[in-house]
Amino acid sequence: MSMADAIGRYVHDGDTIVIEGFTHLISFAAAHEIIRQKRRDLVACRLTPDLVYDQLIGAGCVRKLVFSWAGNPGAGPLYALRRAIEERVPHAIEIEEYSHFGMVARLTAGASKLPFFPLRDYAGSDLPLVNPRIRQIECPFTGERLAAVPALNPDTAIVHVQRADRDGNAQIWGLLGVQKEAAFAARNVIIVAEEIVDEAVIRSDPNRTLIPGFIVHAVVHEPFGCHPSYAQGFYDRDNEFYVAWREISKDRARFEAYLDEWVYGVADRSDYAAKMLDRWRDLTAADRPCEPVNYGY
Amino acid sequence: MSMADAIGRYVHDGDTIVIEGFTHLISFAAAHEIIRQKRRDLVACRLTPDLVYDQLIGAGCVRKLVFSWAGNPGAGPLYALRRAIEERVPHAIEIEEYSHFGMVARLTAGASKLPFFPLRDYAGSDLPLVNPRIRQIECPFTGERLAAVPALNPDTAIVHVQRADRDGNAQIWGLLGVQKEAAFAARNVIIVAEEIVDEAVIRSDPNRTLIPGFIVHAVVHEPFGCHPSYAQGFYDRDNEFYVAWREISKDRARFEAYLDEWVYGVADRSDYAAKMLDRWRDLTAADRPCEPVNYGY
Amino acid sequence: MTYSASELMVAAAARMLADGEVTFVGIGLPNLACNLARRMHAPNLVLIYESGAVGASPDRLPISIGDPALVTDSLSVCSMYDIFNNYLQGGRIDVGFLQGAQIDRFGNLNTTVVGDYDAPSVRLPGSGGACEIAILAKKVLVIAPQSKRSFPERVDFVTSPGFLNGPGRRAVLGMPGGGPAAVITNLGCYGFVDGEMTLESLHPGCSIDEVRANIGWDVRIADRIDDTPAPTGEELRIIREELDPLHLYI
Amino acid sequence: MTYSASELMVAAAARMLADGEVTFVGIGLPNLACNLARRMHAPNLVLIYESGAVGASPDRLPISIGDPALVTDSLSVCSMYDIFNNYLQGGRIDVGFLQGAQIDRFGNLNTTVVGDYDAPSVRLPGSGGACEIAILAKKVLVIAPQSKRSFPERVDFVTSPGFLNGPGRRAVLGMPGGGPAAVITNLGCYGFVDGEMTLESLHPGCSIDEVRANIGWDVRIADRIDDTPAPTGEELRIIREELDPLHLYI
Repeated sequence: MSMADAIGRYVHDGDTIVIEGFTHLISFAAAHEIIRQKRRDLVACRLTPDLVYDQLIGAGCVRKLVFSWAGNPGAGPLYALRRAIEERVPHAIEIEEYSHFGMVARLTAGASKLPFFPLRDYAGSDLPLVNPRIRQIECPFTGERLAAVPALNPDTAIVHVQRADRDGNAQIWGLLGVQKEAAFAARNVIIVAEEIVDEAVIRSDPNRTLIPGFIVHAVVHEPFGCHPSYAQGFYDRDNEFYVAWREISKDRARFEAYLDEWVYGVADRSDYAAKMLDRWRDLTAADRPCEPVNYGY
Repeated sequence: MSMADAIGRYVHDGDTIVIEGFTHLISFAAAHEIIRQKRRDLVACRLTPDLVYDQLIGAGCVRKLVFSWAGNPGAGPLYALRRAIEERVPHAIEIEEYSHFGMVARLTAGASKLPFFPLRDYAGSDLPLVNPRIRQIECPFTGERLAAVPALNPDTAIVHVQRADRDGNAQIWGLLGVQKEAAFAARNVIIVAEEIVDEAVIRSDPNRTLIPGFIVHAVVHEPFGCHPSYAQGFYDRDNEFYVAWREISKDRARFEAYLDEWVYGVADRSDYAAKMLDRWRDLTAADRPCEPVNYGY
Repeated sequence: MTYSASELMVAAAARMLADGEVTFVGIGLPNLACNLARRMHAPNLVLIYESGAVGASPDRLPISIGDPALVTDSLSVCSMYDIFNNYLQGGRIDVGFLQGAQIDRFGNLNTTVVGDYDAPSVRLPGSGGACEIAILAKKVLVIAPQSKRSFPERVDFVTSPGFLNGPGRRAVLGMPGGGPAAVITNLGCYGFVDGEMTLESLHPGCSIDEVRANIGWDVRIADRIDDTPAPTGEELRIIREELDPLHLYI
Repeated sequence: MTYSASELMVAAAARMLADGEVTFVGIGLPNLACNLARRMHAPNLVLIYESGAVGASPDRLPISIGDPALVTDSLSVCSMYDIFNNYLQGGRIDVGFLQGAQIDRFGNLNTTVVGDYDAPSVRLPGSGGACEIAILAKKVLVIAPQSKRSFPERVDFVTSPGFLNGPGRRAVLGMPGGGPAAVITNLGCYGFVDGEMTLESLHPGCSIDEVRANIGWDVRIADRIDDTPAPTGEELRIIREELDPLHLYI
């Protein structure tokens, strides 16, 4: 399925969405398509909003942000997000804030259809004072009081993976983040794959499969779909772009110009990748194959 | 470390132990050494007691069994266990019984030092009537009542793995069972490895590492250490022995004769393996290597 | 063509599976039924084993639920945490197969003890994953040979709840799954009406008298009783030649 | 030999790490301190990043906590579920490094907002993993340059609790971790006495007056103040040539 079709079908105005990936495997391709299709009023959930949600927020797609760490890793603040919070530009957004553990716990509960997840967290922190959805629960065995957070069950989860077959059986290596939990928690799952491989490749290493195809609704083939994020074994993170984003996002006009050139100004990800071909080449991963294992019996 | 040293140091009379492995990777080598060292009053926990705990129970090592399915998979009952329960031979044992999900939840809680784990289970079942440690908890968000089971934190977990380095960084493929949870839940961890590999092999595929070396207390090199259970990629399950066990365990004298020959009658696992060499050869796995992945950047 | 009761049960169970359904498979007859369905009308049936194998494609008959043949060439192998939390409790399982030493009028199953729990006359294996499959799978199919002893009016111990003591009780307890949908015995197939096991078809050559003689209560019988279709030659060929060539279960 | 305040802070933090400790590492100075310690006196220090990399062995300076260089050649890469549940909450982390836009008298840290939460004068990134590291790690080390603004008597928002409002409060709340053990600034090193930040050493060339001029309360001072040892030539060589050759953080 094309990314345009996948977003058209599975991301609607007002939906709760999760585009996950902790630094690694962030689907900028999906976010750009959401911006191009001018989705509005999204409830955008992610541990680290990162540039990807800074762009969605600055483009006016987001009504509410649910998150745990909102910065440009190693390069300062997310200015489009700060403009929305501090100056209501392009419009005000609501925020709902946890810590990483809280967000991990929310998706873990969502994946397994528990209504909440218990964790030893938040004691003494002011976070529960500003987020009434961080509550307490008493252990029925020890009487201890623990924190509890509610399940997060997005309408749609978008997960970029290194390889998948046509049915969406998806394999990831390197940082795994909360992608498995996000996929199982969601009503609809879009898998975006760096590479579409034969089912036999998947079956040759079943422990590597993080998401089974039968819970997947759309499979999109999108090489270089994470840039400026990265895909281990395919291309490195574009750290220079992350640093450059600081100045781009700081200035509303430059932010708009960026969208005009790299989002609205391209038809799709392959157009973007073609325009970025030299950079792609520079970022291409070195070869570090794993020692294989034997699945015979 | 030798198995004799590992068991000598980390399994004491009265300890709560877990030897995990769901059909796959069951450390019979460790169980036989526990029998040889005549450990007593163990609280033996495992989802599926299997032949391995049938032997421990029949040998008189176990005071209490904590479990969720006690049968000889595909071949009938565990007669030594039944003799203990029904006839108090060699002595009575206490049992504490859950379902698989309950045992998985108990070890999951134990691994993450939660005092309990919530699950949608046991409604309408008689299991909570005979096990007061299956309780209820109310969701602080929805008010729903869920089941809760207490954490299981054994003194020692014994986990057989396909490969580990000298520090105990341990990799498993094929069925993963609850080995990761058992190791993290335990105070002491014994890793038994089919193969000791160079650290570089482990580092070549870090996603395959289930248990990090720094939580491991003893590393034992024990090829063929699972027989009659199996190790994917090394040797097949000895299904004939599982079937034969039916008749062996049914008869107390044959059970004793088995222990005399294969447990007390051998010095250690390498002695056992040498005695079983033809069988080992017959069971040796075919070659089915996985497609490698690239960890470069 | 002659066939055994087991072969008929396998064929009848296979026909109850729809293409694309996600099934939690047990060893023995359920495994044969699922693999027969895949080769007949349901090529996209997803087979999941509680051991962690998803989309298994075994090239020999698995002897146990943790057979290495279920791993080699499967689509995914995950931890038991994932199987029970994300697959089963996560609502991803359409059909769960269960067996039982006893099954009662309301589809409750016992695999724990015959007699008193603390002084059992027979100690059975226990729940395994059966309790949660009974509670969480969207529907449950039961395969069990029928006798007065194994089909009592009330099981000695409810390991895996069916409809408990009648209609509505599952909803009161907030049980997510739909409960037992069918029981396939050596004599006939039963559905559930108002939560009660109800004879819906008789296997070729079996009579209602025989059914009554082998069940522990005054069994409910549907207004219209069909004949269970006999297994076809093709079904029997697949079962005998491809699935269970050593005739371990049939 | 001259050195920057950052280099001194890295060296001082490195010396606080014992061999074999399991540390939760942050990007920037904490990462440099951990990697310096590994090359000096603590070759068996275990480095864990909240992104999931365990026993990382990066061959370039990681720019973010999710840098691919932390994955290649690491001992283990696991999900964030595992990191937060089994490693951190599981009590496996000896030392957690934290930074903060504000730190107060009792070691409470703020990385959420300056000013009012609902109408902040500056919106900061938020907790990330800091809140739970502060609660669960056996001890916490803080590296932060010192000023009256960033060291107020009371933080605007407690993102990551230290000793809250004084001794004993952590125990009352049942917090498993030991709380802040040290704060390393550009002027000196602090320990905690009765839960209160207490100056224990002054960096070469720094004075108590300077310390007082750059802290928002009447700071407690230990009876005996040591001189923080200057970084050695070998430490500086490792920092400059091996760890941060592009001088991104020093």
